[in-house]
Amino acid sequence: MSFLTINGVSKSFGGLQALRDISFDVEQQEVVGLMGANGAGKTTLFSLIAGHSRPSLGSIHFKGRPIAALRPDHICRQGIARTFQIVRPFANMTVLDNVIVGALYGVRQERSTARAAASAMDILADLNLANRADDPASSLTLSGQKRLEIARALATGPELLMLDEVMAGLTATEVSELLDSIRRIKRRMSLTILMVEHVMQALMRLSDRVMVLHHGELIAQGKPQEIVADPKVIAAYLGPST
Amino acid sequence: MVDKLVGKLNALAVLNNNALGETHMLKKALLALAIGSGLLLPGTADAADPVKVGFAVAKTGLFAGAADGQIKIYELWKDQVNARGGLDVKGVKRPVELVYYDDQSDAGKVVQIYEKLITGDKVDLLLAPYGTSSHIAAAGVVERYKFPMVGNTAASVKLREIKPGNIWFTTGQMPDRLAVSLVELFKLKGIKSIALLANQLPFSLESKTYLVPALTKAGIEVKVSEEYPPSIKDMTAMLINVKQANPDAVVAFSFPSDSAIYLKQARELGIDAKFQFVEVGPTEAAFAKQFGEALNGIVTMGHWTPDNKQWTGARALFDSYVQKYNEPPSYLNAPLVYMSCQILEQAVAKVGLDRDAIRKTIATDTFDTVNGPVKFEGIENVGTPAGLLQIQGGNMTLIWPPSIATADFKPKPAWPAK
Amino acid sequence: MSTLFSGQLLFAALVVGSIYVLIALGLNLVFGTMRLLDAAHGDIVMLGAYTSFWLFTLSGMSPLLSMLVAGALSAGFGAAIYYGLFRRLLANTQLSQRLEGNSLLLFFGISIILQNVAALCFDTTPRAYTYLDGIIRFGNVAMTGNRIAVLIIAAVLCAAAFLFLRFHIYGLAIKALIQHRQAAAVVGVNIERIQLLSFAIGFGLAGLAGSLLSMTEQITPFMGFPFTVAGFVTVILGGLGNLTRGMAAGMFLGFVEIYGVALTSPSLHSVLIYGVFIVVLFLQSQGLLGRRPS
Amino acid sequence: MQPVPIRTSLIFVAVIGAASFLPQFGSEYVVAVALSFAMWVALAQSWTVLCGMTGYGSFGHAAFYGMGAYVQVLTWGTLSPWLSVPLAGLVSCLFALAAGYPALKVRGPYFVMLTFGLAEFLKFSIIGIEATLGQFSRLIIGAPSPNALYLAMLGLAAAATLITYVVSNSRFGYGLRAIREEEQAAETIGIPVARYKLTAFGLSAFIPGMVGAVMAMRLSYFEPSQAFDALISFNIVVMAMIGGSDDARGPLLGALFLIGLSELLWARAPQVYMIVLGALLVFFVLFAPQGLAKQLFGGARRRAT
Repeated sequence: MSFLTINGVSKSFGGLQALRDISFDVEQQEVVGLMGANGAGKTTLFSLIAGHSRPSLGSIHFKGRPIAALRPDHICRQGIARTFQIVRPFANMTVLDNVIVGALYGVRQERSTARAAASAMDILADLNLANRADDPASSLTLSGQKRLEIARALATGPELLMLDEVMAGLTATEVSELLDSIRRIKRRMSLTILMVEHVMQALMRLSDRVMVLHHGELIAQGKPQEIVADPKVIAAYLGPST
Repeated sequence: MVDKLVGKLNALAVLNNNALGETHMLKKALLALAIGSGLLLPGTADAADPVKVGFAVAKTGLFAGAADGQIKIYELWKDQVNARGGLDVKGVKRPVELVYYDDQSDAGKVVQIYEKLITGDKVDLLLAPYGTSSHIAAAGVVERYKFPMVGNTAASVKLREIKPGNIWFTTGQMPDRLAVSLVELFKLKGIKSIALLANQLPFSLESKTYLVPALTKAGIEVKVSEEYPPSIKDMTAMLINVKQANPDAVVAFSFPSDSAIYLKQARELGIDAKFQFVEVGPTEAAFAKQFGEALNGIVTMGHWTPDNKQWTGARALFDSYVQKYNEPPSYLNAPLVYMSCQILEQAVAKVGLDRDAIRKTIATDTFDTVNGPVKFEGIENVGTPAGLLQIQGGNMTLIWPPSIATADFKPKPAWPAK
Repeated sequence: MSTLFSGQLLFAALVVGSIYVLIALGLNLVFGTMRLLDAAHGDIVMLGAYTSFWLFTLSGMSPLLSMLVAGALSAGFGAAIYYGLFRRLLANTQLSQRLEGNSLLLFFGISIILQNVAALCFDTTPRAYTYLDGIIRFGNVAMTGNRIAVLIIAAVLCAAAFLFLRFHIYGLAIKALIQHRQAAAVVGVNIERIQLLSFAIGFGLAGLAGSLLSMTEQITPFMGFPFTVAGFVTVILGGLGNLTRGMAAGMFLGFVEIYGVALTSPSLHSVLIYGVFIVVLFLQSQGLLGRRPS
Repeated sequence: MQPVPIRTSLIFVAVIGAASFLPQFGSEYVVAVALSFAMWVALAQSWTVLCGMTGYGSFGHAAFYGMGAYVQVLTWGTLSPWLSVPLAGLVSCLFALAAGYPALKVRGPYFVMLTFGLAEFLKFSIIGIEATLGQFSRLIIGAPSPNALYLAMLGLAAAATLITYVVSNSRFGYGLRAIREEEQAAETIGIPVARYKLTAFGLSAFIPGMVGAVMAMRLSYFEPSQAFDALISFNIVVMAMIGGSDDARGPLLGALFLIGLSELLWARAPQVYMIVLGALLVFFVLFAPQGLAKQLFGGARRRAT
């Protein structure tokens, strides 16, 4: 039994078929990258796994349990956390409070705010946000808000972390710093990661395996080096080659 | 300490009374100086020492529109008394000073204000707030402090549940008595069937509750009976039913805003019953301006007219009101309010400002007012009958009961077409 | 049952509905273009009514004429408070985060101010005058001249508004702005000017409606609030920001008010109106309109 | 939840203790003002539990107040008034839960209007019911003394303040604030959003129900159009708004400020008072949207250490 199993999942909105018969597995502690052009269905897939919408067809199992019918908060408590492509910080709360809330709920359901705060500080330190702990979340730069998004997700104590384009819009230095942070955290927390990314450098350096979505279908998967050489993938990205 | 602070605030808040003028301010200052230097013993009444009369008014909120006439009468009364040299306090004339606060039409504020007037401002006399709910709220306060107050703009059979002793009501229009008056007149005028419309507010519903059994007893058929909430904006559907039923009389137990709707649309639809009763509103100046001739023949409730020669001061009240405010007073509320002032004035003239004596006097004496003699039994004025007014040729006339009427009921003429 | 087919009832529904249409149109413009909830809209109606009342009483000016004055004054007032208050609100990112909620409170404050300034200036006595109240008959339907005037003028104004939005360059710009703010800016719509225009038109229509009402209703400083409520009910029925459906919804509400009562009982009047309001809000929340202010 | 700081709890106990002796040394009028202050504190605090924290603004809290008053007059004479008060709270709370279940799916300004609509709907329904029952207004004869009512109201204000304080500093409070900031994100980190909103709604209706029940005795008169007056809802919002903040300080400051202002102004110039009130509302929205609490105590900073 795999850690995360997606089996025959389809999703349509009205007449629009966003995902068509997607099946794949993710093993524990694996890092899987998900790529595809805009509108390929990556974010839809994330929403299905996180419980924001339900698949039209197919099933999703996490650690052997079906989760497709669960509400987002239940799924989070099973150990799945996600970030949003367009950041959604709790803008009027401090950076620290943003992360504390994550620790108070999620898998951990921490009862003591003091203990939640302590672990939140650790996570902030991991993401180089410790010195901004007392500032309002709205005062962070985009890079800061992306990291906060990750910190809040991590605070819930997930086993599976889903990152939705966390590198987008960052400078090269910021990208490489963030990559380091994620790798460090992954090791420390024994995380499994499913990430949507356009920044190829990130995909290449972090992923054990890369999957490619095209028009709602899974057209290729394999090691990062194989994928970038796959003619189907090149065709999908650059248009059909002659 | 808190008391002192609030005392100061109160002192600040007492309304400046411009009407009393500068000389009075000077006297007051001298008086204060005199008290301060121990020349005068506190508590000694001086002729210059004003009599403070306190009350709550609805300057804002739900009743603000309706309560305006009440304040105008209070002001008029004060001016008249002061023009006569002051309020006769057992032979000593003292100027009247009004102390009033806005109650925002909120019964909770009314309670607070009367407590403030009694304990903070230490007023000598109290006048009434506006409306039944405010009166009931104030009744609790005057009862606790044993402070006599004559109420005016309230009418409800519920008032009889209030413990009598410190509050009285000048109205003769208790809903049960109004019902009797209406049915008597119906019988006299040969009315066999009516249509009944009632706003779902307390007074109108009470009126309905007492009218229906009285009609049954008199053998008058109720052809249409409808109730509507206070927020009604259009009565077409109801009035079409009324027109089809073609009753001898229409009784609309309505409040000013819906009375206006009734008049507008009954005229439009041509409801031609010869007897059309509209409960609250037609006595107000705005109705005369809005409806003009169309008001002719409409019957409404009220037991006063300036034309009754037996009532001393009735015509004078009308004239002085018109002179001061440039519009006629409400035939319904103005006399009620003015009577309450007169009763207080006469009691004070007789026994001074002692509350026990005032209470005893009001409870037992008969008072001569602009609306005839007033006599209280319990909280209720039994000296004034439930009356009916009719607009005839643009004038408000008193048509019922015969004992005080100045004209006879005339069948309502057709609505003016213009 | 025959009551239901009475022309009288139809006429009543049309008159009530046409006033709602005018009021809701202004409310909708201000919301659609700026996402502002104008809780003082009924008070502009009140100011319009007083304008016509005083002009009639003091100089005998016909309300049919003075409605232009009332409309212009209200429009000017709208422009003034747009410049004075709302440009600031719209420009402040912190405030525009919860724009609808904040604007509701802001307008509520303005509403309190207007009501009490009116009470202070004109006192609270109900005012009224008589104008065009001759009765005109069409078959067995009787109506006063002023109500016919209300209906005709409202219909003309609605048609004008409809044509303006459909064909005039500014009207199209308003619609563009309602549909997509960023896109409108990109295609060169001067957003600020359009917002100013929406304020002026919205308030102007409310002032005009007030003038019309002054012929048939008693005027008090507090007369506006029920119209604000009716306006909101209408706008919610039609969908916030949806101008044409909002106009239809105003008529619909007029018909609910008249025929709903005729079919059931007058005692259910308000329960019916608020019932429709609640149900529509519930239904819309399930679908497109439950979006969170962003 | 974190332990309550000793200083805060001492101040709280001292203020409540001192206030409960007010009838002994203050005049009746002072007690009357204090009662109305306590009433607004209790109402505004309750409002804050739902609206300040979750951002779901209610313009319909008059419904809970009115329900409470209605329960009191209905049970008057059959039930001890002091039993009716908690019963009134319970009924209001149940009503909130029933209405909140569908209503809380509606967001933003739609929720604001919906709460207003629900309150008006309830008001007119009760007017209709009372008319059908042939009861057009109800009198309460023999109510407890004003001092007893004052103490009861003080207790409610204290309880409401305590609830807001506890909720604000609890895990539950964190959850509610997260819902206010970003509902979907809150759900994603494991907060049971629907249940939390409903709980907050129920909680915020409980005390207003009891306040209504006490005020019915104070006014000794019940009429639906007054007990359910929309003005009550508006006043609560204005107080909470001017007070600002999502913890127990805001409503206290808002109520204090407005009662003080009204004592100073309302009596001498009622319309001017209302105009100033409107102007203040405009001012606070534009220049101090986070209210007095933020102006006095700085940002919404809170460290849970």
